Order: sequence, then C-alpha cells, then structure tokens
Amino acid sequence: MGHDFYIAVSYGVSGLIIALMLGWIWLDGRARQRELAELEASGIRRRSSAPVKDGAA
Amino acid sequence: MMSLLLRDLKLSVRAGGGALIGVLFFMTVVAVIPFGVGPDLNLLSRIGPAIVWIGALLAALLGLDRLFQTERDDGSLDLILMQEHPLVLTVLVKCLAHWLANSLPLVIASPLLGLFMNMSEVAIGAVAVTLLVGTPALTFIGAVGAAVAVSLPRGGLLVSILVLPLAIPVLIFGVSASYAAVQDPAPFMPPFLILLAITMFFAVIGPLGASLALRNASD
Amino acid sequence: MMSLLLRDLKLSVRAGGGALIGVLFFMTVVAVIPFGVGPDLNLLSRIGPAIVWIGALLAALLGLDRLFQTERDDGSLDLILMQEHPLVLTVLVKCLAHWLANSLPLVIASPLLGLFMNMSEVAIGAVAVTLLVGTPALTFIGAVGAAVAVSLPRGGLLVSILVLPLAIPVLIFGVSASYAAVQDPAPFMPPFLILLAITMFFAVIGPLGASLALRNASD
Amino acid sequence: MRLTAEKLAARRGEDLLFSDISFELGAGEGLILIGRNGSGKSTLLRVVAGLLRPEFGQVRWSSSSTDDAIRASEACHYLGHRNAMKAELSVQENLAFWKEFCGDFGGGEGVSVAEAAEQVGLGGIAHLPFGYLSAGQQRRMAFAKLLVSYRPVWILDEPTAALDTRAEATFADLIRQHLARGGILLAATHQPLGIEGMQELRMTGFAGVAEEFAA
Amino acid sequence: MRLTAEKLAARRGEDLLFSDISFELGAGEGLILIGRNGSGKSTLLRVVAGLLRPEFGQVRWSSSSTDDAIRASEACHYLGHRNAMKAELSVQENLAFWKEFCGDFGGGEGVSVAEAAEQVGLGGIAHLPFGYLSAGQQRRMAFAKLLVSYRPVWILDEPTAALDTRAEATFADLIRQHLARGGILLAATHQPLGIEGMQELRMTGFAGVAEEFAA
Amino acid sequence: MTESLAITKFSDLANPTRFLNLSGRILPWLGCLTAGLFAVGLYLSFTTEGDYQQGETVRIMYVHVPAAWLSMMCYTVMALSAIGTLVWRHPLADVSHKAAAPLGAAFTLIALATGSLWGKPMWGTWWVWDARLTSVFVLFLMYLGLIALNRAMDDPSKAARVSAVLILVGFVNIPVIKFSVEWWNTLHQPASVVRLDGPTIDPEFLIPLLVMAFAFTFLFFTLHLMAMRNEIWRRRITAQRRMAARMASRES
Ligand code: HEM
Ligand SMILES: Nc1ncnc2c1ncn2[C@@H]1O[C@H](COP(=O)(O)OP(=O)(O)OP(=O)(O)O)[C@@H](O)[C@H]1O
Ligand SMILES: Nc1ncnc2c1ncn2[C@@H]1O[C@H](COP(=O)(O)OP(=O)(O)OP(=O)(O)O)[C@@H](O)[C@H]1O
Ligand SMILES: [Mg+2]
Ligand SMILES: [Mg+2]
Repeated sequence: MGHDFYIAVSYGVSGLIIALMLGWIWLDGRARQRELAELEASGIRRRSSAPVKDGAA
Repeated sequence: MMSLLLRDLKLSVRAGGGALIGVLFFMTVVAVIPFGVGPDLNLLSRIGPAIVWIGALLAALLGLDRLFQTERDDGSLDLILMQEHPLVLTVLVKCLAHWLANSLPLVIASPLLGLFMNMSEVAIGAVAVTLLVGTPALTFIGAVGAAVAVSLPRGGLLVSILVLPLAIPVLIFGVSASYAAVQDPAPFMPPFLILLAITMFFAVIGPLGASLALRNASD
Repeated sequence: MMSLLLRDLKLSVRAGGGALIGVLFFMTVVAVIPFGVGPDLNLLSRIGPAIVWIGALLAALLGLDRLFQTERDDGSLDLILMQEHPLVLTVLVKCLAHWLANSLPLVIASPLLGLFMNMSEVAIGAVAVTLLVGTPALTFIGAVGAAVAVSLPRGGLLVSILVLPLAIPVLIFGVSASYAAVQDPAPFMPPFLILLAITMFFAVIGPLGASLALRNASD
Repeated sequence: MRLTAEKLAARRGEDLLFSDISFELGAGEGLILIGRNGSGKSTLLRVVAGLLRPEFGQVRWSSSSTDDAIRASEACHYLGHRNAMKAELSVQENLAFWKEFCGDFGGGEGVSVAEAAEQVGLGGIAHLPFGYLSAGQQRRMAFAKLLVSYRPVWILDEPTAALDTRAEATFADLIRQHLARGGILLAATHQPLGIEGMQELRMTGFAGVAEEFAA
Repeated sequence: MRLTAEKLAARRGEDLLFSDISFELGAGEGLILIGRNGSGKSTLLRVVAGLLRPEFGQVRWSSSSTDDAIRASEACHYLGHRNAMKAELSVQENLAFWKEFCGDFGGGEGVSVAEAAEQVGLGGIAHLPFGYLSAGQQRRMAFAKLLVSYRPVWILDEPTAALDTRAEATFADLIRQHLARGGILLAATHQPLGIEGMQELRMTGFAGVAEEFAA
Repeated sequence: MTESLAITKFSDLANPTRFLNLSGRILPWLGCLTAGLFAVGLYLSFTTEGDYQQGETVRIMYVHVPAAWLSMMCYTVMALSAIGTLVWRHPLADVSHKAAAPLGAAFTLIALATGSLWGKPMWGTWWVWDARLTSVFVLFLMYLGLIALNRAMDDPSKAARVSAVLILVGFVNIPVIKFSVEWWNTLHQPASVVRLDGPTIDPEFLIPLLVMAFAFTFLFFTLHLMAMRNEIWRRRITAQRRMAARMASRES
C-alpha cells in the first residue's frame, strides 16, 4: 500500500473522531436545552430565579 | 429467576460501568505485561495465551469471593433461602450473572488483546474458544468458595485452599489447548474436551456444593 | 497506631486468609507461564524475573481494593476519620499492615518461585530484594484506589483499572533492576535506586491522596 | 391455614437457648415475642423462618388449599434486623425485584410497587437509590417488601426500630389489615406495637440458666 | 468548655436539607434532635461530628485547657447507626482497640474494658466474638465504646434502637452521669430518652420545601 | 430563610449562570476561528513539500503531533480543574474536568490511531510496546477509567471530588509521556519543537504544524466550553426534577 493510503486513512480517522465528538456534544446540548424548556414550560422554576425576594421571606 | 439475573447484572453494571470495565481491566493487565518482559514481539506472542488466561483468572477472582457475602451482609440471603425456587437453581443463576458481567466481556475482548500481543489468528481463535468454554468453570468453583466464605465467617483460609487449587486444572487445560492449536504436534481436541468436561462437571458440582454450604450456614 | 497495626494484622489472619490466597495466586501465575514458553529452560530463566514481578503485581491487587471498604461498611471509618491522629499516618499504618499481611509473604515466597523458573542465585536474590523494596509502592498506590472505592458501592475491577496504570513505573524499574543484576553491562544500582525513590515518592503521595479521597468521600 | 411449632429447641454456640416452645397460630392470629436483649427472640424467629435448624422439634404449615409437603418457610415473609435491599439500586428496582422473585403465595396477591411505597408513606421517593434514604425511610421501604408479594405469615424482628411515631402508627395499621385479611403475625419487639388481641410469649434466654436467675 | 455550631447548612444530593442552625452547648448541657424520618437528624449529627462538610457555617470547640486550634470532631464520640465493631474480633479486642486508638481527650480518663462491659450490663460475655451477640447486645457494646475512652461530647444517633427497657434505663443513667461530670450530649431519638432538662430541636427537612409543605 | 442562605444560593448558581452567558457569547467566535485555522492548516499541510526521508507520510505529522500535544494538554487542564475542585470547591471546576475527560480520550485516540498509521510505513509495525507508546496508551486507559468512575457514581459533586484526587495522582504520567523518549531510547522521535534550546525542525514543516496545533487547541476549547454548558444544563435538569418529586411527595 502506498503512502497516500496511510495519509488518507489518518486524516479520515481523525476527521471521523472529531466529527463524532462534535456531533455528540452538539446533540447532547440540543437535548438538554429541550428538556430544560419542557421543565420551564411545566412550571418548575429555578430557585435562584428570585434570589433576593426568596432570602427576605 | 430472570429477575435475579437482571438484578445481579444491573448491580455489577451500576457499580463499575459494566462490560466496558472488564475489557478495560483486561487491557490494563495486558498493557502491563510488555513492561515486564520487554517489547520482544516473538516472546509476547508465545506467552500471549497464558497471559490472557491469567487475566481471566484474576478477573474471576476479583469480586467473585464476595458473590454471597454482599447478599448475606444486607440480609438478602435470608430471603433468597426462604423461597421455593430450588436453591441450586438460584446459585446457578447468580453464577451465570457473574459470568455474564465479568467473564464474558473478557472472552469478547480477548481477540483484541491477542492482536496486541501479536498472536496468530489461530491462536487468537483458540484462546477465545477455550476461554468461552473454560471461564464458566472458574465461576462455578469460585461460587463454592464464596458460599463457604459465607457459612464459615472465619473460613478465609479454607476458601483460598479450595478455590485456587481447583481452578488450576482449568487453567492448565485451557492454556494447553490454546497452545496445542498453534504448535503442530500436539492435537487441540483432547485438552479441549477435557476442559469441556471439567466445565460440565463443575457446572453440576459447583452449584450443588454452594447450595449445600449455604443451607448449612448456621445463623 | 500500634493498636491499629495489630488489629489489622489480626483481622487479615482471622478473616481473610489473605496472605495465602495471594501466595497461591502468585504460584499459579508462575506455574502457568512455562506452558506458554515451553520447556526451554534458558528462556524461562530469562523471563523469570519479569514473570515473578508481574505475578506479584497482580497478587497485590487481590484484596487491596477493600482496604477501606470494610471499615466503611461497619462504621469504623467514621471514628477513624474523627481522631486527632493525622489521617495520613493512619492510612500509612493501614498500608503497612496490609503489606505485612499480603505482600511480605509474596516476597518470602519469591525465591521458591525463582527456583521453579530456573533462575540463577543472583537473579533470585535480586528479584527478592527488588520485590521487598518495590511492593510497598504497589500497596501505597492501591491505597489511593481503595480510598476512591469507598465512595463506590462496589470496588473490584474499576479500582484495579484506576490503579494499574500508576503501578507500571514500579514494574518497569523493578524488572530492569532485576535484569541488571544478572546481565553484565547494565549496572544494578541506578534502576534500583529509582525504584527506591518511587517507593519513597508513593509512600508520601499514596497516603496523601488516599486521605484526601477519604475526607472527600465520606457521607 | 395454620402455622404450628412443636417443641422447638435451638442452640447458639454450645448452649441450648430455649427448649420446648410450642405454639399454633391460625388465620388472623398473632404472637408477640418479648424478652430482654439476648433472650433468643431473633433466634426463635429465624428457626420458624427456616433459617436456623432447630435442635429439636419442627415447624409446620398446613392449609386446605396447598398440599402439606411444602416447607413452612415458603409461606413466610421475614423482616430481620437487616433490610435486604441493595443500596446501589433504586427503591423501585429493589421492590420490583423482590415482588418478582418472591412471587405470590397460594392465590394471594401483592400490591404494586408504587402502591406499596404509598402505603408506607413514601410515595414520592421510590426513584431514589436505596442508599440515599435515611435510616427510618430504609426501614419503611423494607416493610413495603411485605406488601408487594403476598405471604400469609409475617415474621417481623423489631419492625419499628428507627421509625418515627407516625410511621409506627402506619405500620400498626398495615399489620392490622394483614391480620384482618386472615394473615398470621409473629413478631419480636421491645416497644409495644399497639395491636390488640395478640398472644404474648416471654423469652427468658439460655434455658436452664435463665429460669433460675431471671430478674 | 463549649461546643458551638454557627449557622450550619448542609446538602444531601443537590438540595439543602437544613440551613441556619445554630446552637451552643456548655458543660452539662444536652440537645435532643427530634423530627420525622428523613428530616435530617443524622445529617446534622454527622456535620457536627465533622464527617460531612457543611455547605455553610462551622462547628467550633473551645475550652480553657486546650488551645482553640483543634477540630471540634476530636472532642466528640460519635455513635451512629452502625456499631463500628468488627464481627470477627471478640468484644474485648474490639473495645481494647478503640480504647487505645482513640485515647483520652484533654485530661479525662476512660474506664477499663471490663468495667465498661460491666456498666452496660454485659460483664460476662466480653470474650465472645462481636458477631455472636444479639442486636441489642451489640448496641450495648457499641455504647461501651463511649466509656472506655474519654470525650467531653457524645453525639448519639438513636442510641436506644434495639434495646430492651432495662438497657434503656441503664443508658439513660450513663448519660446522666456523663452530663453530671460536665459532659455535653447531642442526640437524635424517636423515643424520649427520659433525661430531664435537655434542650430540644425539631428538624423539618428540606429547607425551602419543608417550610411550605410541612405537614 | 436568612440573608446568608440567599447569598450562598446566589453565588452558587450565579457563577455557572454568568459562565453560561459569557460562554454563549464567546462560542460563535471561537467556532469561526477554529474553522478558519483548520482551513489554513489543512491547505498548508497538503501543499508543503514532502520530507526526503519520510516521503509523503510526513503529512501525518500535522494531525499526529497536535493530537498528541492536546492529549497531554487536556489532562493538564483537568489537573488544574481538579485543584480548583479540591481547594476552592468551585462547581465550575467540577464541571470542567468531567467535561474534559471524553475530549481527552478522543484526542488520545487520534494520536494513537495516527501514530499507528504512521508507524506501519516508517517502522514496519503498527504497534510496539515501547515507553512512549505505552505511556500514551496508559493515558488513554486513565481517561476511560475516569469516565467510568464518573458514570459509576451518581452524586456529581462527590464524583467530582473523588475523581479530582485520582486526576492529580495520575498526573505523574504526563512527565513520563513527555520525557519517555529521553529516559528510554526508543523508536519514537525525540522532541524537536518543544525543547529548551528552541525548535530544531525545518520551518518548512514547522509552520503548518504550528497552525494545525493552534487549530486543535482552539477546537479543544470550543468543544470543552460546549461540553461544560451541557453538563451544567444536565445538572440543572436533574436538580429540578428532584425538586419536583420532593414537592410532589410533600404535597401528598
Ligand atoms: C501509536 C503510536 C504513537 C504514539 C502513541 C505517539 C505519541 C506521541 C506523542 C505523545 C508526542 C508528543 C511528544 C512531545 O510533545 O514531546 C508525539 C510526537 C511526535 N511523534 Fe509520535 N507517536 C506515535 C507514533 C509515531 C510515529 C510512527 C512517528 C514517526 C515515525 C511519530 C513521530 C512523531 C514526531 C515527529 C513527533 C513530534 C516530536 C516533536 O517534535 O516534539 N510518532 N508522538
Ligand atoms: N447519602 C445520601 N445521599 C443523598 N441523600 C441522602 C443521603 N443520605 C440521606 N439522604 C437524604 O437526606 C435526608 C435526611 O436524611 P437523614 O439520615 O439525615 O434523616 P434522619 O432525620 O436521620 O431520619 P431517620 O429518623 O429516618 O434516621 C433524607 O431525606 C434522605 O433521603
Ligand atoms: N451467631 C451466633 N453464634 C453464637 N451465639 C449467638 C449467635 N447469635 C446470637 N447468639 C447468642 O444467642 C443469644 C440470643 O440471641 P438473639 O439474637 O436471639 O437475641 P434477641 O432476643 O433477638 O435479642 P435482641 O433483643 O438484642 O435482638 C444471645 O445471647 C447471643 O449471644
Ligand atoms: Mg434480636
Ligand atoms: Mg437517622
């Protein structure tokens, strides 16, 4: 096998791993944001959304 | 029974990341070897099968001795003993779960390690097959030891004398079958069949002995 | 502190049979290798030191992962954490007890195995000495893993994975010092001194890391 | 439906702890063991549950629906000092496992896991790992085990240890319901359970020694 | 001699369990924590014992004889839900180990092992392996740990679980003696201990949720 | 509730919140920069001359070496975060080293794979167990071990503290990787760029190598920020779910 083969495979493998990583992180972020939006919609709010009033109470 | 199997699998996955762990463990063990014997590829491929088998034995020993002890410590063993399921069957299922969670990943990972150790295709196949056939015997032997450990709180010595000497024949036939597959004069089948017979034998004796010991656990 | 040492020694004699299972495993490992390399006595004696060291490394793993888990399970760890003794010292003493009960027997058994492996007197001596100096480092490294395991419901394989990579330098220098003692050009002292340094290093880092982990894992 | 103990005697170490204990419990009946620490209550319960072999005597289970050959222990639930739950699994998983593993006995039926958690007053937290619960919550969940799979006989060893007063009342209610549905109860306690109409058995410990020196 | 807790807050998982708990105990004083299961009693005790890091606030120990730099936990005995004894060793060995390992604090002195076993009412059986004792006997021996080495502060988590009534009275006596000798007590219980003049603190659990929804 | 509690709650969540806002603003720029650097770097690495000794395969260097550097840098970042976890108990530090572990594993995997692919034509074998290669392999195993550890524990702050200890103890491996070629004589190339007496490599290769190295570094930071954001969100979601369950159980 020629050198070109090894070069191509190296770049290919690296690209693939990077693409997988990027895709996974991207999709993960999308899913988390969606879940957060759902929770927000169902009326559960972060406690710190009104921290000062909370503390005075 | 199915539920017991699932629970035990879940427990072993929960605690340590599951199947991945077995493979990782094995890789670590194998990665350590070349540091010891040096990067001599020829030598590595020669001791490869033995190393892979030793790794399997070690993996079987780690954790197996506590197969019933964890159940005893939290009281589950009492409930298990009271049920109408035959105890032998329960022990068998627990062994199966332990084998699935701890030994099977090793069997599956062994070809990869064979590659690392520069073993030939035949040797890799032979090791995988002998592991597949032989590791259940290790589990069953270990189960007897684990049951004895539960019933004799101070039986530590007995356990070690019981388990390893019994496991040695398994190891020896497993390794020699693997070598027989590569080295020409020696035939593969005889040691392999003996290995198979040992496994069958312990598949019966192991759970029987273990359940006997558990029933007699006196408190 | 003395009382802790004595208690731990008593416990390992009473409960675990720890020493014996370690030695037996060690012997099994050493006994299986000749199958791989065949009856070539020359080769055997050449790889002997490496095999003995690998066996010792793997045997040290057995049981080490539960160094602190048993203390946690019965609540003793809480009391140990509360005392004014510096925690590092307590960990050091526990390591010492574990080493005395589990690794020292290996060191003592190693000359016997050296004979099995057809090693020369010098090589046998060198292996024993390097084991004596090097195995404490393995215990100290293992203690970190054991401390991490406290926060895991079950340790086992995961701990070994975390621990083994760190143990590799110990193995490398232990083996190379043993070889240096036999092979002429290479001097024995440099790798041996490095091994000593590694042990000293981990004698500090290990208990420190372990006590850090213990303090952070309590709940 | 009848649980019979005949002249039971049991040993711990070398000494006879009790001897010649007989009782017979029919549907809806209960027996409470009382006695000092170390007097053999837990030992007797374990003998009845089939976990310790009696030195003499035997425990039998008889009922019209099943044949007589079954071991008495199969008709029993045993709640000992330890909770028999895995700290690593969630409460839900633990209970579901015991429900399936134990199955139901002789035509009875256990309630669902969610229902059982509700009944012991911890409906909302079945998804937590068992190890995350407080001591009393753990004890309550261990009790929920008795509800998810049906057994006519409940053998309880200090069921109310670590419980707050509200949970004690809940437990007493659940036990009352069990008895009302024809169950049998065998329990050891130091605090009275607050259930009426139970027989009591006072254990004295170390037969032959205790009689003379009992305070 | 004074144990001070300042604005303690602790987390379990991600949620605050309690916050802003302060108290101060001097010689001979005691504080009893009460509250429902899961309300955070054990958590607070572990924070005071230095076994859990508080989210906020601190615990301090001050006395005239020792310098202020020591950790509060060194002045404390902690008796948790678990007994901290090895089943494989005999009671004698267990107690002797803790006596030597813990040592005595600030000039006080613990009693001998035999004496301590006597005081918890189990003088004769210190030679047995700890694992051979009944639940209540184990608890008593765990209590004897507090006697063999001196600590001014006793932190007890449900000390009387599994005890018979006589042992409860014995424990109450021992605690009273400890207080009379200038000790400090911090305990969580569901059953009243029967000791007079204690302060009480009611835990409610899950600050921020509990306030709104506490039953 | 008092003032003090409100402050802890506030500082607790405000930091991650501020971090989310800030990182949200930086991320697009960082992404563009990374893409640009990659474009230049890839162009350069395919247009420069080949090495007379190593032939065309020298182009593998432009991914191999940056990935190898990054695998070590990532561990260093994790070690710094681990110090943040243990010393300052900062929640962002927890998030940082947890999010970095998979990235480190990925870069190490790239270094291993490209190294093997380079080794076959240059050394005639995919893999040898020499010190450099094995220590990188050990690094890979440690990354996987840390990931497994994080997955095995479900209390995130405890997991963070415990793995921080392990990260710090495991840091001994980094100097071993870096200096293994000097301590043991091996097949592998000794350092020629990052050394005390300045780079000894031909600028012909140095320039594309450096551009690619910067591209990889920025890629790492981009991904790390994204993963940290995900982790923060994940924690918020579980916290809110648990709150909901608790409130439901209290109401009933
Ligand atoms: C799987 C096998 C390999 C691994 C794990 C590996 C790992 C590494 C690592 C960790 C570095 C960074 C070292 C530092 O910064 O000091 C590095 C650099 C380098 N590697 Fe590899 N390598 C492998 C195979 C190869 C091969 C086959 C070659 C070429 C024949 C090669 C050539 C280089 C070069 C030229 C550098 C740059 C050294 C410098 O200038 O600092 N590597 N490699
Ligand atoms: N390790 C843990 N991880 C997460 N949450 C926990 C853990 N331990 C306890 N909790 C939770 O913290 C709360 C308080 O527990 P704690 O043990 O302090 O209660 P307690 O007041 O002692 O109750 P009990 O009377 O039942 O002993 C409980 O709701 C429990 O679910
Ligand atoms: N495994 C054992 N081996 C030997 N003796 C034992 C064992 N377990 C218990 N004993 C002894 O048997 C006696 C009875 O124990 P048992 O546990 O039945 O008491 P109990 O009535 O349940 O007490 P408690 O109220 O404390 O739970 C005790 O004196 C104890 O020392
Ligand atoms: Mg009892
Ligand atoms: Mg509690």
